[in-house]
Amino acid sequence: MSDKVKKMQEIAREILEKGEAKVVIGWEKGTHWYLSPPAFIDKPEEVERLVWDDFCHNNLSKYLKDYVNHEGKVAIFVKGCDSRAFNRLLQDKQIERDKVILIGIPCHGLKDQDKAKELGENADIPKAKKCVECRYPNPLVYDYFIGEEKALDEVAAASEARDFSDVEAIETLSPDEKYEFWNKQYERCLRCYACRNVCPACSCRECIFDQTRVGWIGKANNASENQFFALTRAMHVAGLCIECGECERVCPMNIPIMLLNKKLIKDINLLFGPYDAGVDVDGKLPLGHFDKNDPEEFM
Amino acid sequence: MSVKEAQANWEPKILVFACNWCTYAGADLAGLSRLQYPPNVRVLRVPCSGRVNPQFVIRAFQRGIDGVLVAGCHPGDCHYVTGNYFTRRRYLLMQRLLQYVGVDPERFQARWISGSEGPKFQQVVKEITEQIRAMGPNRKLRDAQ
Amino acid sequence: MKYAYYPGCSLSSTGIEYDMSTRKVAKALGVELWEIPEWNCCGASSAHLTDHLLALALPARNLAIAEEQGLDMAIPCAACYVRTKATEVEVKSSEEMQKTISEVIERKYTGQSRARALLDVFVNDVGLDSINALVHKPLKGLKVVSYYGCLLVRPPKYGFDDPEDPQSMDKLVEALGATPVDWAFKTECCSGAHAIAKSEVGLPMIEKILAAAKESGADCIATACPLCMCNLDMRQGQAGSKFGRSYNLPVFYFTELMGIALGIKPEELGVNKHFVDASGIIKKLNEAEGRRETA
Amino acid sequence: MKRVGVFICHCGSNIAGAVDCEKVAENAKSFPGVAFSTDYKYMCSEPGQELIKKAIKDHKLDRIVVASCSPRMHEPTFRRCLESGGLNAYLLEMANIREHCSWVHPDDKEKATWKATELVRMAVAKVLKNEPLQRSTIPITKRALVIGGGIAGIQAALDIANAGHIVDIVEKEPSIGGKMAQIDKTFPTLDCSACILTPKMVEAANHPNINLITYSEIENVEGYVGNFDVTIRKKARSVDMTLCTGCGTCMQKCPTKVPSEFEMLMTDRRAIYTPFPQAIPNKPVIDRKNCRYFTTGKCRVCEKICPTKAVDYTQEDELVTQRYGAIVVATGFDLFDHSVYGEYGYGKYKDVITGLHFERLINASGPTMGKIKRPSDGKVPKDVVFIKCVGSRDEAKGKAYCSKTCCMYTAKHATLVREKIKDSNVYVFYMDVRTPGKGYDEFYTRTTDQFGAKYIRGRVSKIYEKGDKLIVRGEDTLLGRPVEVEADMVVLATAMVAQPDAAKLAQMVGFSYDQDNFYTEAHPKLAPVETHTAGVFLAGACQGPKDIPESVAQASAAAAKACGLLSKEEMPTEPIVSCVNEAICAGCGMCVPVCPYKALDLKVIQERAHGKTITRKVATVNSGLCQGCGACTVACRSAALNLKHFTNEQILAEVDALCL
Repeated sequence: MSDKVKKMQEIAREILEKGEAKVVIGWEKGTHWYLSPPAFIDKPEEVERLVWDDFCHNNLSKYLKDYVNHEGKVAIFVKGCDSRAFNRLLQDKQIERDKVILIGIPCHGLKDQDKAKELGENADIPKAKKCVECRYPNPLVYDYFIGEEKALDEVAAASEARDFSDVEAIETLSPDEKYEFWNKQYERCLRCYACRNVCPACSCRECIFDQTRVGWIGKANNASENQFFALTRAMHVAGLCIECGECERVCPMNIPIMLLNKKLIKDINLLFGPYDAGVDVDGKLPLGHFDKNDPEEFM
Repeated sequence: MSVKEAQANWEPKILVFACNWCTYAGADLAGLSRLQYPPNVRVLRVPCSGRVNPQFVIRAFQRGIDGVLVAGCHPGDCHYVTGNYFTRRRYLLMQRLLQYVGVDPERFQARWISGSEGPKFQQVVKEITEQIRAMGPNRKLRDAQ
Repeated sequence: MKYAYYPGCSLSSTGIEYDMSTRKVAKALGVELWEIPEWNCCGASSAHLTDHLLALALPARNLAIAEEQGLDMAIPCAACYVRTKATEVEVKSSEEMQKTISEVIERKYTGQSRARALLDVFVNDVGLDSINALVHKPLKGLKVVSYYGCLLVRPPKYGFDDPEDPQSMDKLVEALGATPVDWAFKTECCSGAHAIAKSEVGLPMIEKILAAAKESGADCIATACPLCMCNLDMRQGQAGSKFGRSYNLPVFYFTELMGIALGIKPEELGVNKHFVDASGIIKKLNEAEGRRETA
Repeated sequence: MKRVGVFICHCGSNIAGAVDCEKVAENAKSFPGVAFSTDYKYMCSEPGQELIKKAIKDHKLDRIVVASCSPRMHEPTFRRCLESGGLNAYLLEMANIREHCSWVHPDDKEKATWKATELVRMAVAKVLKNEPLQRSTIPITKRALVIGGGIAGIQAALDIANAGHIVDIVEKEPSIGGKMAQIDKTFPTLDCSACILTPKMVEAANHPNINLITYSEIENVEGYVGNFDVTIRKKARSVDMTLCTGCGTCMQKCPTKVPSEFEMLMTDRRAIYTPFPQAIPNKPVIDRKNCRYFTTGKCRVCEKICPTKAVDYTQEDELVTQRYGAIVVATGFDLFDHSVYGEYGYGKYKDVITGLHFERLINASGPTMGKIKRPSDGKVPKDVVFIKCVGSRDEAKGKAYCSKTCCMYTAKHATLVREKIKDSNVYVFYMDVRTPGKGYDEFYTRTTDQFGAKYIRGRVSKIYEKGDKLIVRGEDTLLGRPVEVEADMVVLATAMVAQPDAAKLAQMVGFSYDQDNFYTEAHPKLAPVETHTAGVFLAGACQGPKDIPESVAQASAAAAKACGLLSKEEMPTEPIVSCVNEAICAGCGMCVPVCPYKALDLKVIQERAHGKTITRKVATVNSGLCQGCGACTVACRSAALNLKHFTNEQILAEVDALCL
């Protein structure tokens, strides 16, 4: 057991024993060696279930929404992206800072679950794509911290520069090629809405895709309605997506959802200046304000 | 009517979301000045261009519109002070997103047309109609018929 | 600290002492100057009077070589600096221009390598404190007016200093132990090439600057431009005699003053190549130092 | 079952000439929900309206579509028609088949008819989803607030007060009077500024309907037209206004001297002071930043000397909240800081001064008793240079706009120099001379012809000191040659700029301002004193550079607007506003920053969930503030916000109907 896991369990135990929080949300080992699903621990003796390994993908912050009306505090473990998700939900006033204990854990970059399954346990498994591109491996906000403070710098140094080459590859296609590409993707969409449910930028009480009364979206599961869903979802998380890549990971049809999200991130940065969602809680949202000197293309 | 005939008789349909205070007034002025333009545009009146939800635009494409124009007051002239600045931000993104998924740029456009710009309204809708007529009916994002 | 060094044409002829002193001083300060191999003319005024693209492309080639080495360019001559800076600014502001220029010079220049005036490098990169710490022979009692000329800090958007009342050279001479004297002619035009082609226009302009420097009570003028140097130094006698005056105002490149203060021999800096004899000032400085040492 | 009536207007031949109106009416009969459809020659005429009313009754219509001219033209007419026919006015939709159809497609009747049919179909689809809306009324508080006590604010307050309403003037300085109090004479009549201003100041102070709240600032503004709740910070004066008699003894004995802002720092005032002798109220305040007692804890001279024991060091800032029906903003202007101009010496030459300095120099009550003496050595200047457009019409270093007043006040200054110093020479460097206004150009002509001021068309490129002279070097662009003037003093006509805190106040009250922070009028021609915020009016130079007559005229106009509002007991509100579906609203607050009227806010509600009472936040719309733009509805991702009369459902229905 690594020191980090020991420390994790130690902190969790302390928090539960002292009654600082009613529940600790972390990760535990799943059915397969390449799965580390969320664990909800409410008894000190169960803290040994907690793990920290190459597959702790789940962004735990979204679970906090389930505890808003619970009494007492909730403790959760946050990687860099989980902490941005936490900030996001805080910004959307969906959770309260003082009802949560954050245990920060610098993330070394996780491994690709699909590849792991394919290559087997002893192979050299590549990092997940979102982790290769990650620029915030360190938790931005925390109450407890696991590992050395020094680790922060080391992990930060390991992160690589932002890469939009996948978006650019699509941008260079002709309109018809683009349409064909996306049409193929969204023909497959089941509209299970798993991408929405897992997303820390989606914080509505009732999503418009569930509002049959207004009829924003038709019931038919076809490419047209699916694309209405895809484009609208993308616009709804524009300026809010924290690039945790959870939507793409949970998609049962392997639709490259992050390619849409990243396109908007790229354009927001290009048009309105550098912006990373979930970093500055008090800052203005890209679509929540404007600059009189924004680019002018509609004259 | 045969399929061929239907194609030959195809007329583009263009939806214009026009804010009440500038573009709608500009379109009124075009009428008042008897400035002719193709009868293919339909103006939908909204209070402000900031009222135009991108979902309306996608919906129009789904239902078979060939082109959409969102038009409002020039920046700084918004009747509601700042509405069009938000429109600008939103549709700068939306325009790029639509192109990214393969919608031809001519199909979705945004313009500022003031209440005094009747001739501009005429010119813009003429241009868009011609562009879209040349491209033929829109099939993208469209419901299966 | 390493820079791509671009001496430019003047510094191998009329302005040779600027080149000599720059190299000596840079070495003394631990600044490595890597002379751009096969550098070409910056185009000066001729190019930008002829063709805008040509004027941008000429310095771009030098910048491109510097960029390949990952270096910024240090440029002593004010005119070379402004031409090169103009290229850098245009390339940075337009992707299209960047493409066009790269096509013309058949090299890639992206705006990464920056054009830097030598004065800017010394004052802002090396820093006044580090320079002051290396001063062996402070220029005690020497009253200096800093003359920046019309190009070094203009246009404002290129400038590293205030375009109307620049301060960097004044602060530099102060760090050398001298007394900077404030005056109103810091950025006045020295008449450039008019002094050669139209002396009836040029000489009165030179005369005004010299008169103002004299009136301010300065012992000498510090400059950062080889053409200014020519006009103020070489033509000082001519300008003076035209108005029946004798100024006897030595003119120095700021690098020469730095060299003297750092303890480098004046001959190695090229001070003996001036038209207006500067030996009197050197002598006075030596005497003053002698007194300090014996005291 | 909804029953829609469709009425197609011929508008004589205006519509019928290009559109087959009968066919459109016929086509409309097949649209879902249409119970009756007809056409008529002039729908807006008396018989036309009767036709509609009769059809409502006969066919039990509950929603109406009129296809005619632009709704911008006759929507109010037909709304009234519906009301007198017994229907709610908002159950009307109009299809614009004249401006948007017949007039622009006169040559293709078939296509124009096709388009008119579709426009009607859209209107029918929309009207099926219309809801009856009720106009409500809001009460109006009969009290006005004037922010700023300069000439514009005083004039506005007097006019409102004379109309019988209570007015409060809030002024941040210790005295009302503003910039006009500093000015010596006014153009083009050269009458004394103080002689025309001070009586107005006294009138305001004595008016039974006016309350002066000086040395105070606006802290917060809430509410909306008719009901603004304004919090005012009354800064601690350290002098009890009820006890102080204004005898002025304290000001003589105070040991601390501070450069006087009123005198442009050219002479001193005391730490306990009134800005100028004619100040109103003429009771001093203690400048705590400079007062010896407040900085060192020792002194108390003023307290000892005060015969009425009015000095009170323990006073604290006081916050008072008052409700107003209307607000007039008259916060005035500031002067451009010319120290950005290196060519004029970055403000370091003592004898390069601004026009306002000059006003104090020639003012009989100024630091030199009206004798023109230059600041550096007190010498009477013989050669005076004026430079116009310093900061104005200069996009590189200053402002793009023209400050409007400088041409005239520079002409005034030039005249006064020539009048007071007989052997003087006056040079004026200018770009253009702009003198529109009654008697203005005549004044300028006298300045040059009678008073002999030398006008030089060109900019000054450099000023530098030479001995005790200032060398002004520039270009005479009419002669095409450089000029050099040896001057004793240089006066810069610096631009009028917005007050440094102008944007802050605008944000607080909730109206807009331009890129230069001048306040934006609702319409440059038709609503020049209104703002986009109902109940807030503009007066004077806070809206843009203005001279005194213009400021006064605008103040009276703003006052008339305010009085118009205050003369009513209540006012109707437009029911087309946003509304919140609290069941859906997640309380994320994304709608709040997009509202230009501060109409959106979050509130806490209680509800039962899983057997517990829980609280959560939801958005709330203040329908008094909401103007119905609908920006919030798009910011709301879950569509919990909707705009009445332009609902999501209505617009989607229109889109769908068009695409059939």
